[in-house]
Amino acid sequence: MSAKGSVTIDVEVCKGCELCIDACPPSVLSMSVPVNHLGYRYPELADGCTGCAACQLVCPDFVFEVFRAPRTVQGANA
Amino acid sequence: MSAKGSVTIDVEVCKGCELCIDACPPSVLSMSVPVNHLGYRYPELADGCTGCAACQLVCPDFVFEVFRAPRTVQGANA
Amino acid sequence: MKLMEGSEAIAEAAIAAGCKFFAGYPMTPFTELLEHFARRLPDSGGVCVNAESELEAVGMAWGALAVGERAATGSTGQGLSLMQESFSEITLAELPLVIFNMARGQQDYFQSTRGGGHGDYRHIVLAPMDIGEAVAHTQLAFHLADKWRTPVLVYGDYLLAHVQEAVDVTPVEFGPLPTKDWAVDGTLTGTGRSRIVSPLGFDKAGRPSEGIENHLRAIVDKQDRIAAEEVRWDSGFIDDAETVIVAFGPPGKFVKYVVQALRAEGEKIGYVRPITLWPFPYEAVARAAEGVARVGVFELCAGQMIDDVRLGVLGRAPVSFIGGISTDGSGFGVGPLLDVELIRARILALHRDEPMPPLPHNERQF
Amino acid sequence: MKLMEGSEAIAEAAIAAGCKFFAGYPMTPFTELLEHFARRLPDSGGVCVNAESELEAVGMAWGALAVGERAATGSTGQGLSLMQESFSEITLAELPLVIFNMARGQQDYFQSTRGGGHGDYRHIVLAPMDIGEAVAHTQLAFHLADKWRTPVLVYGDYLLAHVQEAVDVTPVEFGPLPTKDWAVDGTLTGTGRSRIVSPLGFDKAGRPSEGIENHLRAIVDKQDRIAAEEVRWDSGFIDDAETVIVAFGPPGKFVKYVVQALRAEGEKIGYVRPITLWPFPYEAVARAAEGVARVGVFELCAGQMIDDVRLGVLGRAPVSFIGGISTDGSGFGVGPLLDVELIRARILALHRDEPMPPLPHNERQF
Amino acid sequence: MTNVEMRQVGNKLPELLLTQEHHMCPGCGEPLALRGYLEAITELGMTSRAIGVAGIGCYTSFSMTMDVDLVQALHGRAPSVATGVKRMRPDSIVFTVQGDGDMVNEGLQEVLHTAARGENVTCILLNNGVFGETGGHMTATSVIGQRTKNSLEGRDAAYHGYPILIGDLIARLEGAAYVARGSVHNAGAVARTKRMFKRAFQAQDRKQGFTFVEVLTMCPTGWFIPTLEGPDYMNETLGEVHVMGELKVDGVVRSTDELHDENVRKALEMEQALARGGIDDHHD
Amino acid sequence: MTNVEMRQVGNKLPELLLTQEHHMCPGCGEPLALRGYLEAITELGMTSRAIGVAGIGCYTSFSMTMDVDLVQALHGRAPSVATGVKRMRPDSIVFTVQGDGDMVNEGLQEVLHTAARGENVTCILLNNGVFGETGGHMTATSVIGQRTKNSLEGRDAAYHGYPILIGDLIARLEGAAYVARGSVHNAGAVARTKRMFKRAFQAQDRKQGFTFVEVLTMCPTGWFIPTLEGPDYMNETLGEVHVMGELKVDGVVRSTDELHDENVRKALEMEQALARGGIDDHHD
Amino acid sequence: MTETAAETECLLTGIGGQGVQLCAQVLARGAVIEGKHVMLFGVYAGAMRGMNTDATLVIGDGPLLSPPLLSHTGSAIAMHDKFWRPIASKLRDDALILVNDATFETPLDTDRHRVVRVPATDRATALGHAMGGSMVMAGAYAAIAGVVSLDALIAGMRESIPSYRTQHIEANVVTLTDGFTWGNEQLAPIGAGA
Amino acid sequence: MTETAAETECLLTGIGGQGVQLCAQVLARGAVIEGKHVMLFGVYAGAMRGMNTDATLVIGDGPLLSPPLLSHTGSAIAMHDKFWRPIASKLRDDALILVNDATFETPLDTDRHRVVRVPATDRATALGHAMGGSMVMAGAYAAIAGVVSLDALIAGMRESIPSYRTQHIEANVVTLTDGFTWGNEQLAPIGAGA
Ligand SMILES: Cc1ncc(C[n+]2csc(CCOP(=O)(O)OP(=O)(O)O)c2C)c(N)n1
Ligand SMILES: Cc1ncc(C[n+]2csc(CCOP(=O)(O)OP(=O)(O)O)c2C)c(N)n1
Ligand code: SF4
Ligand code: SF4
Ligand code: SF4
Ligand code: SF4
Repeated sequence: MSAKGSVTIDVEVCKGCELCIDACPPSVLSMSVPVNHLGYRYPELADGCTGCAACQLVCPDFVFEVFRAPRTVQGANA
Repeated sequence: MSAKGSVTIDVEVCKGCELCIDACPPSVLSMSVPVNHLGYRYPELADGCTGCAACQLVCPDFVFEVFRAPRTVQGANA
Repeated sequence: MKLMEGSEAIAEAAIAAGCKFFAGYPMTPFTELLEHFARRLPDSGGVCVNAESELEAVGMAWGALAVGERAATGSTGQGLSLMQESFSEITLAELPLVIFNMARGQQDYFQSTRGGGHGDYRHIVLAPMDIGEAVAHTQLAFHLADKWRTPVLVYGDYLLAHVQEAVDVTPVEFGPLPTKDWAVDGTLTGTGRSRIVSPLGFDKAGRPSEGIENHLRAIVDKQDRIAAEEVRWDSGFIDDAETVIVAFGPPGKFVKYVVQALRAEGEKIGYVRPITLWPFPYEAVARAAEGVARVGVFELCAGQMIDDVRLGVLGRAPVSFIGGISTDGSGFGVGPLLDVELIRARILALHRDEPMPPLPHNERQF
Repeated sequence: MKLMEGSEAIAEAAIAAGCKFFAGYPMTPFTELLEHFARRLPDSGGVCVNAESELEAVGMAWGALAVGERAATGSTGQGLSLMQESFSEITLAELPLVIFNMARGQQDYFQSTRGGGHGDYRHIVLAPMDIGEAVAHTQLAFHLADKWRTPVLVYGDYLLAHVQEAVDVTPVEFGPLPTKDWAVDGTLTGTGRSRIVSPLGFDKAGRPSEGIENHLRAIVDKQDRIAAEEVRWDSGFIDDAETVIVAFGPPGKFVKYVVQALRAEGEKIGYVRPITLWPFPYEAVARAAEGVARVGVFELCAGQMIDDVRLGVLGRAPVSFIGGISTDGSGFGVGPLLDVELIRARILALHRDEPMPPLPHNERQF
Repeated sequence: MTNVEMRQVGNKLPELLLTQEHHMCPGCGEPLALRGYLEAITELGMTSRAIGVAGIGCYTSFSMTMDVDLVQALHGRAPSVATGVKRMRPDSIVFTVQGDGDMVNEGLQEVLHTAARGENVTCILLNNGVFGETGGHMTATSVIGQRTKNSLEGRDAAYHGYPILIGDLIARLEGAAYVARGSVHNAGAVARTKRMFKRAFQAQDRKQGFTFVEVLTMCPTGWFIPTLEGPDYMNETLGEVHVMGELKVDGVVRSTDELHDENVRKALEMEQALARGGIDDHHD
Repeated sequence: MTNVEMRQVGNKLPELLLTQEHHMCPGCGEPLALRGYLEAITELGMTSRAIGVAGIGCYTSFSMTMDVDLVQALHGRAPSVATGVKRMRPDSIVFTVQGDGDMVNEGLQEVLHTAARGENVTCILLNNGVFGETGGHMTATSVIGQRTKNSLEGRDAAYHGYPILIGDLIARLEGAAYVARGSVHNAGAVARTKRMFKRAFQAQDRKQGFTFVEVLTMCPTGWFIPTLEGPDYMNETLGEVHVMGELKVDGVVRSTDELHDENVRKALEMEQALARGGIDDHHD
Repeated sequence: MTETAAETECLLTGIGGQGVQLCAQVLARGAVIEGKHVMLFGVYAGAMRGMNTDATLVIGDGPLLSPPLLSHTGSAIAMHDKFWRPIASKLRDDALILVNDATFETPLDTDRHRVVRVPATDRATALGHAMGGSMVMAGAYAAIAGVVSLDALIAGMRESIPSYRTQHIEANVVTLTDGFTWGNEQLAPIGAGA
Repeated sequence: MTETAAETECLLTGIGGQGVQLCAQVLARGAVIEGKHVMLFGVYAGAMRGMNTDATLVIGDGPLLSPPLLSHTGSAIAMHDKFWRPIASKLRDDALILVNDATFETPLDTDRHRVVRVPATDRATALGHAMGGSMVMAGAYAAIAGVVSLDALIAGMRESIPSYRTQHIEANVVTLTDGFTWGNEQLAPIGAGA
C-alpha cells in the first residue's frame, strides 16, 4: 500500500481547539460534526497523511499517535 | 597680590579622611599635627592655592570655602 | 439601584469616599475588586496601577498617601502576608492606608487583629456582613483612617466579593477632619520648613524629634484611645438568652438570620456580631455573657476570634467553638458549612447540650 | 570552653545539630548570626548563602528542606514580616524549617505565636533566656521540627545575640526520628512513584489526595497534638506566692533573678517563665494563679503575651502589665528598662499595691 | 486506522506524564511546552536525576501530573527554592516551571539574582503575556497593543508602560550560560524549542552556570480570542517583540533585535524540513 | 585666611542642607553624591517642586538633614513609593536615594518594574558594593575580588556569583529615558556626576520617562581600608567593572564595555580642565 | 426588621459552556430594571466545559433578608442533570422546576413539584442559534414564574453582554423572545396539570 | 541553684576609637584561657569617633548567676570621662576604679573607692604606640584586680585580633606587658593607701 503515514485519534480527550487542522501540511484533518462526551467536535483523518507528526506536536491534549511507512520498506519496493 | 585663590578650612568638622590632600592639584594642603575636638587631624593650607575647588568637591564633610581671584581684575592689571 | 457584585459596590463606595489611588495584584477572590478599581478610578480623576506584585502595590499606595491623597490596596490574606512589613511600618508612619482583604474564609482573623507583622502596632479592622454594610464600612474606613492617621482594614470574603445585589452607592457625610498638615508635596523644599513622612520617629535636623522609643510609645497610646472610642458591634436577643452565639462578617449574617428564626420558635438564644474586629467589643461580649449558660463561637476557620471572645467572657460562662474549616475544592471559595440548616443544627446542638454534628465535606471540584 | 557571643553559640549549636543549609540577609541584631553561619557552615560540609533578600532566603531554605536536609533561616521581626507568606505555606507543606528571630525587643510575640501570616497555622516557638539555653533550644528546635514536620522559631534578641560567654557546644542526643520518606531527590522521577512536596494538599495524579479542605483540617489536628505534648516552662516559688510574675526570654532571666533575690528577703513572690511561647503553658499559668492575689506580666513591649496569660488565668486573679516599650536610641538594642533595680522596683510596686514607677527614657544616641 | 507495516513516530504521551488528562483550556500552549521539556529529560537520560520546582499559574496542575520529583513553590519564588535544592543536591538536574506572571511580575528579582549568582539550575518560562490562572490580566511581558483582560483595546504604553524582554536581561548577566527563547506556535517551533531545552539541561549538567529557556505559549482564554486564532495571534503580537531564538550560547550574547533576521531564516528551513517529511529530534 | 578681593567659588554647603553635621564615617563618598544632587536641584530652579524618597542605608541619615520634602521608604521599596507620589503629583520632581543593597539586593525588581513602566521619576543609586550600614557585607554589585566583610580575601564568583551591572539592565528597558553612571573618586568625577543629575532631572521634567543615575561612592569602613586609599581602591575595583559614563541618552543605548574607552578620554579632558583653573558648572 | 416580603427563590444548574450564568444574569438584571430587589450568586469552576456551574437567585419586592446561599428553594432551572443532586434535596414542596428537555434525563417527582420540560436546546438549534438554549430557558422561566417582563428581560440581557461579545446580542433577542412566548403558552396547562 | 561563686564585676567606658572593646575582649579571653567563667557585653555606636563605647564584664570561678547587665559593680575602667556618669551611679563602696590619667578629669571620691590613675595613653605614646593606651590599661587592671595572668592576657589578645589587623599584635604585646608590670608596682601602695 502507498500511504506514507497515518495517525490514530483519541477523540474522547480532544477539546476541539482545531490547532491540528491548520498544522497539518497536507490538510488531511477536518473537524467532525458530532461531539465527544465533553461536548467538543474533534478531528477526522482523510487519505494522504504523510506521517509528519505536525498534529502530534501541536496538540495540547496529546490526542495523536503517528505512524510512518519505513523508508527501508519503500526502498525494497523500488 | 598675586595669589590666584584661597580656601577657608572649618577644622572642627573635619574627620581627618585626608581625601583633600590628594585631591589638591598644586599640593598646598597638608594634615595638621594637633587634633580637633573630635580627635581628628585636619588640613592646613600653604601658599600657592589656585582656587580650583578640588578640595571642596572631594570633602565629605563640607569643610572648605573656596575663593578665586577675579579674572577681570587680573585683566586690568595686565 | 444597580445590580453589582460586592467587589464593584466596594470600589464604587471607595470612589464615592474620594479614594484617588489604588494598586493591587490579582488573586482570587480579590481580583474582581482590582478590576473594578482599574475600570472606574480613571473616570473619577484617580489612578489604578496594576502593580507587578503585592509588595510593590503597597509601596505605591504609601507614596500616594504621603502626598495627602486617599489611597488603598488589598489582596487576599495570602497576598497581605507579603505586605506585613509595610503594614507595621506604615502604622508607625501614621499614614491613613485602607486595606481590603477579600479573604479565603475567616482564617485571617489573627493576621488582621494581632498585626501579622512585627511590633506592637494594631490597626482598625471592619467586618461587613453583606454588600449594604460593605458600602457603608468602605466609606467609614477612609474616614477613620484620616481621623486617626492609621491603617484600616476591611475584611471581606469570596461570598461578599461575588454576591450580586441591586444597590445604591451614595456618599456618606462624616464630620470634618483635621487638615493634612503633615503631607509632603515639594512646595516646602528649600524653605527650612520642609517635611518628612517617616516611620522612624525622627523629624528634620534642628527640630525637636521624639526618637524611636517615644514614637513607639506614642503610637501605642493612640491605639489605646482608638480602642476606647471606635468599638462597634451588633447584638440581639441577649437579655434573657441562655445561649449566646458570636460570629462576624457574612457568616455573622447567617448566624443572625438563624438566631432570629430560632427566637421566633421561642428558643432563648442571642447573638453578638463584632463589627470592629480590632478594637474588639470585649465589654459587649462580657455583658452578653452575664448569666448565660454557654457562649458559642462560629468562625469559618479553626477558631481564632474565640481567643478574643474568651478574653471578653473571662470565665463567666463556658465558651465553645461551633465553627470549623470549610472550603470549596479550590480552597478559595465558599465551603459547605456556610449553610443556614447546618448552622442552625450546630447552634441547637450547643443550646441543647447535644453532640455537635460532624463538619460537612465539600465534593471536590479538582 | 570558648568565649562566644550568643550568635556564634547558636550557629555552632545548629551545626552540631546537623544543620546543612542557612540563608539570610543582614539586619541588626541578626547580622552576626548570619556571619557566623557564613564563616562556619562550609567547614562542616554545609552551605550558607548570603541571600539577596529575606524572601529569597526563606525560599532557598525551603528548597534545602524539600530534599531532606536540615536547614534554617532568620532575621529580626521586621525581616520575618517579609517571610510571613512563606511561613504560613511552609507549615502547610509540613517542612521542618528552623527560624531564628533575633528580635528588636519582645515586640514580635504575636507575630511568632499567632502566625503573622494568613491562615490557621501555628508553629512551635522556643524562647531561651540565655546562651546556655539558646544552645540547648537550638538543637531541640531541629529535633522538634523533624519530629512534627513543622517550622520551629527560636526567639532571641539583641542581648542574647551579643552577650559573650564562655560556653561548650556539645551535640545533644534526642531519640530516633521517622525517616524522611516524603523528601524529593530526583531518583523517583520516571518510576511512577515520584513525589511532590507541596502546601496545596494535592498528591500526584492517580493517588488518593486529601484535597485542600482535609489538608487544612489535618494540619490543625496536628497542631492540637503538638499543643498537648510540647508545652515547656520554668517556674519557681509559686506554692505560697501572693504575687506571680510571668516573663520570657532574657527579660525572663532578669525577673527570675530578681524574684529569687526577693524571696531571699522573704517576699512571697513567684514566677512562671514560658519556654515554649507556642504552645503556651496555659495550665502552668492557671495553676500558678490559683489563690494568688495578683499576676504581673513583664514584657519589653506594649504587652502582647499578657493576652495568653489572661487566657490562662481566666479571671482567677487580676492580671496587670508591669513591662513596657524600652529601646536604645537606634531602636535595635537594649533599652534602660532591662535593669535589675528597675525591674525589682516594678515587681515590688505591684506586690505592695503601690503606684508603678514611670518608665525610664533612654538617653538618645542619635 | 493504524497500519501494521508502519513504525510509530515519537510517543503519543511524554513518558514522564502520569495521566493524559489535564484541565487546561482548549488551545492552551502550555501542554506543548510541557511535552518539550519532559521529552528532553527522557531523551537525555536524565530521568532519575530530574527535580522540578513549580511556580503558581495554570501550569501548576502539571505538578500533579508530571512523573517528576517535584517541589511546589509559592508564586514567584521557584528560583530561590531551586537554588536550595541544587546547593544540597549538586548532581541532580534542577528546573523550574514558571509563567510570565510568576517570573517577570511577582518574582522578577528571584530569577535575576539566581542568574547573577550563576546557579546551576534551568529556569523555564511559559510566556503567554497574561495571568491566565486569574483571568487574563496584563503582565510585565504583555506587548504593546496586546489584548488582555484589563487592556481589551490593547496595552497602552503611556498608562501601563512597556514589556520586559526578560531573556535580554538574563543574557547580560555573567552568571548565565545559556539563554534561549522558543515558541509553540507551530510544529517547527515546538521541535526547535525542545532542542533548546536539551541544550539548557546539558549546559546545567556540565555545571556551566545558569540556564534559561523561555517559551511563548498561547492563552486563547486570557486573550479572549477563538482557540484557532491563537498561534497566529501570538506570532503577530508576542512573537514580534519576544523574538524566538538563542540569546546566549557559550558566553556569546545576541540581542533580540539581532535575532530577528536569523529567526526568519530558521523558520523557513524548518518548514522545508517539514515538507521533506518531518523532523527527527534524535539527530542533534 | 580669606581674601576680600576674591570671589567665592560655589557654596561651602549645598543650599538644601539643614545642617553641616552628619554621622557618616570619615572618607565616606555618599556626602559627595549628596552635594551633587542637591546642588543640581537648586541650580535647575526645581527647589519648590522636589520630593525625595529615601531608602534604608547609611544615606538614610540625609533624610533628616536634607531641606527637601521627603518620604522615608522601607528598605528596597523607594521606587514604588516614588511611583505613588509621582502619579498623584505629576508636576513635581521626584527622586529616590538608594544604596546598592537597597536597590540591587532587596528591591531589585522595584527599580526594574518602575523603569519598565516608564515612570517619570529619577532613581539615584549610591553604589559602594557593600551594605555599609550593617557592617560591610557583600551586595549584588560587589565586584569579583572586592574586599567585603564576608569576603575579606575578595569576592569569589564560584561561591558568591557575579556582580549585577544594574545600569546595563535598566538602559535596555524601553521605559528608561536617561541612564548614567557617575563616581566621586576625584573632583572631576564629582563635577561630571553632578551634570548627570541635571540631565536626569531635566529629562524627568520633560516627562521623557524613567531616569537613573548611579554613583560609585567610597566606603572605607565596609572595605576595611584606610580612608585615604578609598578613591583609588574604588577606581581599581568597582570602577573597572561599573565603568563611569552615560549608558542611555535620548533612547541611544551604550553598553558598559563601549563606555570604557570614551570614559578614559573624558577623564583626561577633565584633568586638563582642572589644570586650566577649575570647572564652571554653569556652562552646561 | 423581621417583616418579610414576597421572595422568589431560584437555583440554577448546568455544565460549563451552557450559558447558565448568563441566564441568571439576564433574569437578575431584568428584575432590577423592574425595580425589584435582587440577589444573585454564581459558582463555576472556570471556563472549563463539563464542570459544574450553578447560581442562586433571589428576587423580591422589598429588602431581602435571606443570606445569599439558599438551603431551600421555591424554583429551579436545570440546563443539565449532571450536577442536579445537591439541588434536588433543597426543593420545597410544589417547587417550580424548569429543565432542558435535551440534556435532562433524571426522573423527577411530578406530584410533589411543578415540572416543566423546556425544549430549550432544540428550539434554539431550530432558530439557528445552537448555543442559545439558556436564553430560551430564561425567557420561559420569566414567563412561567412571572417575575420579569419580556422587555425588561431583553434590556437585562443587553446589560449582561460584555463589550467583546456584543455580536451575540441579536441572536439572544430572538431566543429570549421565543422562550418567553413558549412559556406563556404553557401557563394555562400547568395551572390545570397539578 | 542559689549558691553563689566569687564574681568579679567590671564596667568599662570610653569614647569610640580608644580601644575599650578590645580592652574588654583581651581581659575576657584571658580569663577564659585560665578556666574562669566569663560574661561580656559591649555597647558601642558604630565606628564613629567621639561616640560612647561601654562594656560589662563579669568573671567568676563558677557558673555565673547575674544577668548580663549590671546595676552595681565592684570595679570600673574608664578610658575617658565623657560617658562616665551612668557608671558612677552603679559603683559599690570600695569599688576599684582605673582611669586613664590623660583623658579623665572628673573628680572621684577617693575615700569611698579605690582609685588608680593609670598613665595609659602617656606610657603607650612613650613606647611609640600612641593608640595602645587601652592595652596598657588592660595590663594594669589584670595585675591590680588580680584576675588574669600576663601570659593568659597576651594569649587572649592574640585571639581577639581580627585576621585583617594582625599587624598590631606585637605592639600590643609590648603595651600589655608594660601595663601589667606597672600595675604590679602599684599593688603594695594601694593596699596601704586605703
Ligand atoms: C503571592 C501571590 N499573589 C497572587 C497569586 C494569585 N495568582 C495565582 S496564579 C497567578 C497568575 C499566574 O500567571 P502566570 O504565572 O503567567 O501563569 P499562567 O496562569 O498565565 O499560566 C496569580 C496572580 C498567588 N497565588 N500568590
Ligand atoms: C527589610 C530589611 N532588611 C534588612 C534591613 C537591614 N539593613 C539596613 S541598611 C542595610 C544595608 C544598606 O546597604 P546599602 O543600601 O548599600 O546602603 P549603605 O549602607 O551601603 O550606604 C540593611 C541590610 C532593613 N532595614 N530592612
Ligand atoms: S489539536 Fe488536539 S485537542 Fe485540538 S482539535 Fe486537534 S486533536 Fe483536538
Ligand atoms: S577631605 Fe574634608 S574631612 Fe577629609 S581631611 Fe580634608 S577637610 Fe577633613
Ligand atoms: S487560561 Fe490560558 S494559560 Fe491557563 S489553561 Fe487556559 S489557555 Fe492555558
Ligand atoms: S559605612 Fe560606608 S557608606 Fe556608611 S557612612 Fe561609613 S563609609 Fe559611608
